[in-house]
Amino acid sequence: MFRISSEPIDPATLQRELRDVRAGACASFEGWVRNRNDGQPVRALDYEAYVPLAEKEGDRILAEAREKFAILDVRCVHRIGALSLGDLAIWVGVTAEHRGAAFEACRYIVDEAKARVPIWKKEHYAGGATAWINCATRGPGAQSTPPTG
Amino acid sequence: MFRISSEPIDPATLQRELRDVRAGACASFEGWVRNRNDGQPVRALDYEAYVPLAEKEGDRILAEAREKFAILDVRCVHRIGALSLGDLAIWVGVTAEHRGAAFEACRYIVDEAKARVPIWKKEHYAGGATAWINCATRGPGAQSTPPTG
Amino acid sequence: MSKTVEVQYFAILREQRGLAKEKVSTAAATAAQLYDELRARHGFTLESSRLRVAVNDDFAPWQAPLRDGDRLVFIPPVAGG
Amino acid sequence: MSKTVEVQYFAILREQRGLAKEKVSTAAATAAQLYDELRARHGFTLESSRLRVAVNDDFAPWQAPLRDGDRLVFIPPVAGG
Repeated sequence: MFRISSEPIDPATLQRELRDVRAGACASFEGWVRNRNDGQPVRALDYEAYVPLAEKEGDRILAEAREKFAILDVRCVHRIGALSLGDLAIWVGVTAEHRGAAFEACRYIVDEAKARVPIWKKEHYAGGATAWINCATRGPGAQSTPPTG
Repeated sequence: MFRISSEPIDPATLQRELRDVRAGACASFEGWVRNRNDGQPVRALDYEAYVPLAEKEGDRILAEAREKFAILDVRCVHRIGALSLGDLAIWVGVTAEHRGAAFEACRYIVDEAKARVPIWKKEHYAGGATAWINCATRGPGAQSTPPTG
Repeated sequence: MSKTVEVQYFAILREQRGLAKEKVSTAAATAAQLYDELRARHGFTLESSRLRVAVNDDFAPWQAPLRDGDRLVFIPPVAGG
Repeated sequence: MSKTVEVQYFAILREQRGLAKEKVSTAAATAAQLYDELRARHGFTLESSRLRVAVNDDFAPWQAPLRDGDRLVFIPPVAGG
């Protein structure tokens, strides 16, 4: 249900898997690579995952969502590798009889995935500098390293 | 931005219109025709709209969402006509730099559209009875009328 | 003080009236009076307290004075989505 | 009490170590001790308080005793989505 993918994500196919005549609502979320972060122009991203644990922890999050909210089904895929501006990094889709549960579960999954799943993001800036997001330390070493490619 | 459509809604095209390299988040909602309501088996739906006022009121809702939440763009289309189980009745998509605003605006638009936009839904039940949703009165007349087709 | 207005019907009102649109000559001074008149004539089940009214394609107060040539829509409880 | 464990590195740790995986012979009794040892040896910038640790592909407490053959991953602050 929760997958890490090194291929582009295909939302249409994922959403087709969620079709269910019991469902009145399908809430979905797409995380896109945007062109700036904290005011700095971004030109590309690398995502990297510890795949076995990422999928295990991701599935735990989906199981929690099923327990907390009256939903029917759910899918989540996170992309890894080199991404360009505008690329789809994460897709979450949730079906439910009613919209409240669909929205709340979708939001819960995105929030928890960002906080808990072992996936890392390296930003490449316009000037050539790079940074692993959330990994800065007091010294400058971790904040800015030469671009890797 | 808010449209009433008598043709099937095409989410892929709508979402393409929302592409924006400034956007980090795209929250979307689909309302589907489900196979029961209040415990009664439903076999089809008719949606009917007072189109000029529906589009005017819909646009007001989208303008409110832009004012209340830090979003970049938004689209909403509501289908009218004869719909079958599983058909897409309403699509809402919202882009924002950050996910909080995208989710909140998307939810706001769906809630307000359901409450304020002059669109009506007639349910056709398995037994042949029909009902205009929310239009029941104390007498039986409005609750159950012969099917119209 | 008779005037002629156009009334458009949707959903349950359209079915109960049996048509989608009609011209009505009325002495009603307000939309509220006109609905009461039409309800008595056609047996509409919904009370005006459950409706809204639109005049010339925008929501209007029930007590707004009717003018000759106005287009009115009585809006049953909505159910989009 | 020396044992051999496998350490896999991701993201900033992989870059600072210059490789993705290595076998390490260590006298460390816990994952916490092992990270301190490797941090001193390789100059990792992140303090252990900002990391989590996984043993054999699941999260584990820092104080869990290390066993010969364990596979360890030190998990920098995550940033998915």
